[in-house]
Amino acid sequence: MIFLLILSFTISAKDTPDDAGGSITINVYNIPEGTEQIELYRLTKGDTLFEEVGLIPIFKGELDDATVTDGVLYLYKATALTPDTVYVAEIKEFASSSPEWFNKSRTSVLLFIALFWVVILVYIQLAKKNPEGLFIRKLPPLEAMDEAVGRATEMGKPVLYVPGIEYITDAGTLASITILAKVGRKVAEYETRIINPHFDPIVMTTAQETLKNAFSEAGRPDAFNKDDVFYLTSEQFGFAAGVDGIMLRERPGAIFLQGYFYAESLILAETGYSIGAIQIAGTNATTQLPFFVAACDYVLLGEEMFAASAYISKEPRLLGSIKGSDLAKSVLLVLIGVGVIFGTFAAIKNVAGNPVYMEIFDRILEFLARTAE
Amino acid sequence: MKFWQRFLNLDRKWIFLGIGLVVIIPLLFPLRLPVKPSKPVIDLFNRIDTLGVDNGVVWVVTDFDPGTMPELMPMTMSVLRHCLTKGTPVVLHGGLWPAYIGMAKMAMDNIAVEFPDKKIGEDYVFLGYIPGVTAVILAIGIDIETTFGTDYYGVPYDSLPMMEGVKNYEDISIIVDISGTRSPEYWLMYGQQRYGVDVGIGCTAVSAPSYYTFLQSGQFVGMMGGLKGAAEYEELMERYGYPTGRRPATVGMDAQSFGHLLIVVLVILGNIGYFIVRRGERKVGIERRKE
Amino acid sequence: MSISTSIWVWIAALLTLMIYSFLYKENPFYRLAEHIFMGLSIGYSVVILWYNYILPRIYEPLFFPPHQWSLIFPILIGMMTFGIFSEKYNWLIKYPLAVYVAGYAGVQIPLQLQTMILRQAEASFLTPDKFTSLFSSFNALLIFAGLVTTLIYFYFSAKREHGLGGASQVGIIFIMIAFGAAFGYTVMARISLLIGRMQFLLQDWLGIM
Amino acid sequence: MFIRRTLPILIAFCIGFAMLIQYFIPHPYSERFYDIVVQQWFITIYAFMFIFAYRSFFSHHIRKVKRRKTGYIFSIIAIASALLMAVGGFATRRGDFFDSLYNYLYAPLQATMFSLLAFFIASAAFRAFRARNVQATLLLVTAVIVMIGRVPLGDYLWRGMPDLIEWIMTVPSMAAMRGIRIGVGLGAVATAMKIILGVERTYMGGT
Repeated sequence: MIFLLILSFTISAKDTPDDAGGSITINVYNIPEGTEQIELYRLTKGDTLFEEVGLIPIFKGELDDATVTDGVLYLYKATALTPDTVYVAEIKEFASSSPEWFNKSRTSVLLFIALFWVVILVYIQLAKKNPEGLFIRKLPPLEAMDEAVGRATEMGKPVLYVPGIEYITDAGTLASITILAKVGRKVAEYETRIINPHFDPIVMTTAQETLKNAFSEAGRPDAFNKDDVFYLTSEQFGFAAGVDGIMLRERPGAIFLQGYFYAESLILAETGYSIGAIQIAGTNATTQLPFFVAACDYVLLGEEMFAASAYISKEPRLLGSIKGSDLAKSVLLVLIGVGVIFGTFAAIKNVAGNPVYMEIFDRILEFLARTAE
Repeated sequence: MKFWQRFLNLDRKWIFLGIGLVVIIPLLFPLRLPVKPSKPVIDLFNRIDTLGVDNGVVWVVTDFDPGTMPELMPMTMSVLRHCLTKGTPVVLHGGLWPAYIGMAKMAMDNIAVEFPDKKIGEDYVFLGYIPGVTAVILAIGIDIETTFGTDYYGVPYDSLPMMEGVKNYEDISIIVDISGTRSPEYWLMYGQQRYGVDVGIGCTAVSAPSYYTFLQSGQFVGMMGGLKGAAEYEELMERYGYPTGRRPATVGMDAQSFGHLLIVVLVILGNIGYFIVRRGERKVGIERRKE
Repeated sequence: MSISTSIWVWIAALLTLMIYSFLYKENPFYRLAEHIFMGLSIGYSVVILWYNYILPRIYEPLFFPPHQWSLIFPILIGMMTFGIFSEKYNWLIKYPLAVYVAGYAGVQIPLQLQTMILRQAEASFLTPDKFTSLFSSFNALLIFAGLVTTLIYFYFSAKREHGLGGASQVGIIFIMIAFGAAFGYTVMARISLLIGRMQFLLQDWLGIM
Repeated sequence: MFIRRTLPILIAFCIGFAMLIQYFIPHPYSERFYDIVVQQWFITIYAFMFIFAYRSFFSHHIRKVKRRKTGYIFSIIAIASALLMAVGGFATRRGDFFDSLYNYLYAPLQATMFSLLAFFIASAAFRAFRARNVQATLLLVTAVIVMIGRVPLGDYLWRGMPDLIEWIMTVPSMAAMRGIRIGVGLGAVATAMKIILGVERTYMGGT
């Protein structure tokens, strides 16, 4: 306390780092006790009068003056008002602002992205060389898909494939289209029928192409009926009601609900259950997963959808990215694990009052905090 | 087993009727089960309650549409009433997306009726929709006047007495985002993280579970989750002697309780039936799927 | 309170009842209300699109000084969307999609990485302040275990053997608890919406509440 | 072939990469670039996609009316409602009449549509939500506890209920939610990267 009192009220000004210019950061230190407000003034080089900038929040002791012009020199002065005294602090040298070309506080994010990218590319190359070499574990819902199509065929019933109600920009919709190709090939092989209603016209055209190719690959291009892939409506409940109607009329033996769903998920899953179809769902919409888990026979949970589409296609690009994500997960696990070790360490040492460990620990936390910023 | 089989095939109209009744009857003949406020709601209430006149304005955002109105409108009204009664200046911002301005307008119209002596522009301000979503959140941190220009009714910003001296987040005490969307994350990322403004939220019960992460980390000041959260806020308003209107959320709580009870009973009965019937089928050797 | 005399409230009430008639069975009244709704939502979005996007963002900057002629580029790209109506030129739509989808992908990468991944991981570090009491220590460890096992559950490139299998078994327990909680909350939200509508019918329309 | 296949992928790469790099450059040029792309390009293209949806809507209903398909009268009503709302909005410049259409037609209809889910969820709870395995059982048990605990009835039955719910939400549920978020986030980042690199082309029809 005594130290604080004899340290005098000071101010510093510097170009705000990592910004687009037009801003100078002002800091005040050793704010006198009992200060009620701190006012900030500014003198532009060449002028004679100080103009008021505003109040510096006392608890922060920092203000970004965003009203400056790049390249112009300024002098700053702050006054701290206590009930009985006015303290004044002034900077010695002129300050100016300028824009930066690189945001240093984001370096670690850039590094993370670059690494992630390289890892994915490397894995894609590896997968191209040796597609069998990259292992992806089996996913039960995927295994069940062939069986479901088979069962529908046995019963002489069609297969219904609902691709969700998101646009083509969604990662889940993209995964759904890949899964559709797999289901389509099986359907063509078994010579049964696939019904594929759509919410979005653009997704519909993509699905049409995909199914056409799938039927050709299975050697039955003639069996593909373009009218079975159709646009229903882009109104959420209208779509749900329409698909419900199809379920009740056509009585499909297998239902695939794959893609991004919203509140209608429940209506679809319930009707599907009530007609006794095998239901295989998959969505990256975490809020809708509970309904699928409770009402469907098999569910691809969130990220499993992406893995499933990689597994199906055995395509290097997809396999590579799954491997990349897994590696990133391992890195995170290690990071969290290190955090735990140091956390525990620090917790123990903190009690013992060992400043060295606390120092190391703080450093690491600081780094991670910066990474996350 | 026959009974259960028939029971499981019960026409769903009866279930619909049941749900309708358990909601309507408690509304007409309320039991008034006590509502106990939870910590996230108390935190939000206290934060707003302890604000003085000169701590800055409360910034309420309506990021929802009619689909979630029953849950979120009572929250909006409570927070507005709370501020207006206390005399805390309050800004109503008509949402980050274009479709939500209708909700803000509705709340404004109610306020005009409930508080005839409070003046628009002096005691509260209504700002319209500005395109840009996250860009708007960032822009408020720089200068509110240039971001909005006028209020919803076209009155120039500098002619609004209440907004005199209100320049950016420094002059906003708390953002209360009432939202049926992902907007709380945006206010967090761009408002709280970048400019250090406090953020409290009101959200639907659907999204509440995923926001506990941010509550726990202290990034949100407080949270009202779903109709229950709204009722808890009304309860606190009542306890501290603030006007609560018709308390739409609290009134709905009995219906909510019994609605849940019925659904729980249905889940349990459905599963009992399922197991009894399935066991029976196994004995006779029928495979479930081909029934 | 008594029955409403406002024509608007009556219209709203009748439309509400028409929708609910669907619960009995699909019928012309429901279809009427449904189609009115579909039409209104299209009409509403046209108005909103015009006043909030096209007027301030496209029309005014293009036709009033200072003219932003650069806008012609995105307009041309946007018009390529119409290629989809022709069998021959449907590949044109690849251009607007390329700009839109890839552009958003670029914007999204750093944001996703920070808010969804790095920050979430950071919040999971066990810091000394999480061990203030026996209960909070227990919770901190449980959260840690839940997070780690959930991540392991979503680990695809190794067989589920030995420790991994056990860990992902634990992970699925946490996941199912989270789903259960989300399920409960969603039920709550849906019931609340119904209560809201019933309040409207009983209070604003009939005035018997 | 070039303009049909290669060029769109090149464009995707350039714009995606530029938008990514922009994040790390605070300079005004970079911010200006971001403004132009996000505020002008994205929004303009987005608006065209809307127009595309309008066209789908009108052509769908007009076709029905022309062919006198069953229920074509409803298509007339849908078109008329769309025109009513649009004309109402433009003629009054979003005035009181437009507000009333919104408050007393559009809002109640949307809210009621959503509230139908309350009925369906009840029916689904009875008919489809089965404890078919350990996972689903765990889900249903938690759901039942939360459903009872989050309403005043739960508090009435057992005073510790609200605390139990808070604990479930903030500890086990939150931990798993965080894990799922991280997983989905990584998946989204990986997909975005593949889109920029042009290895993910499904959105362009797979070619």
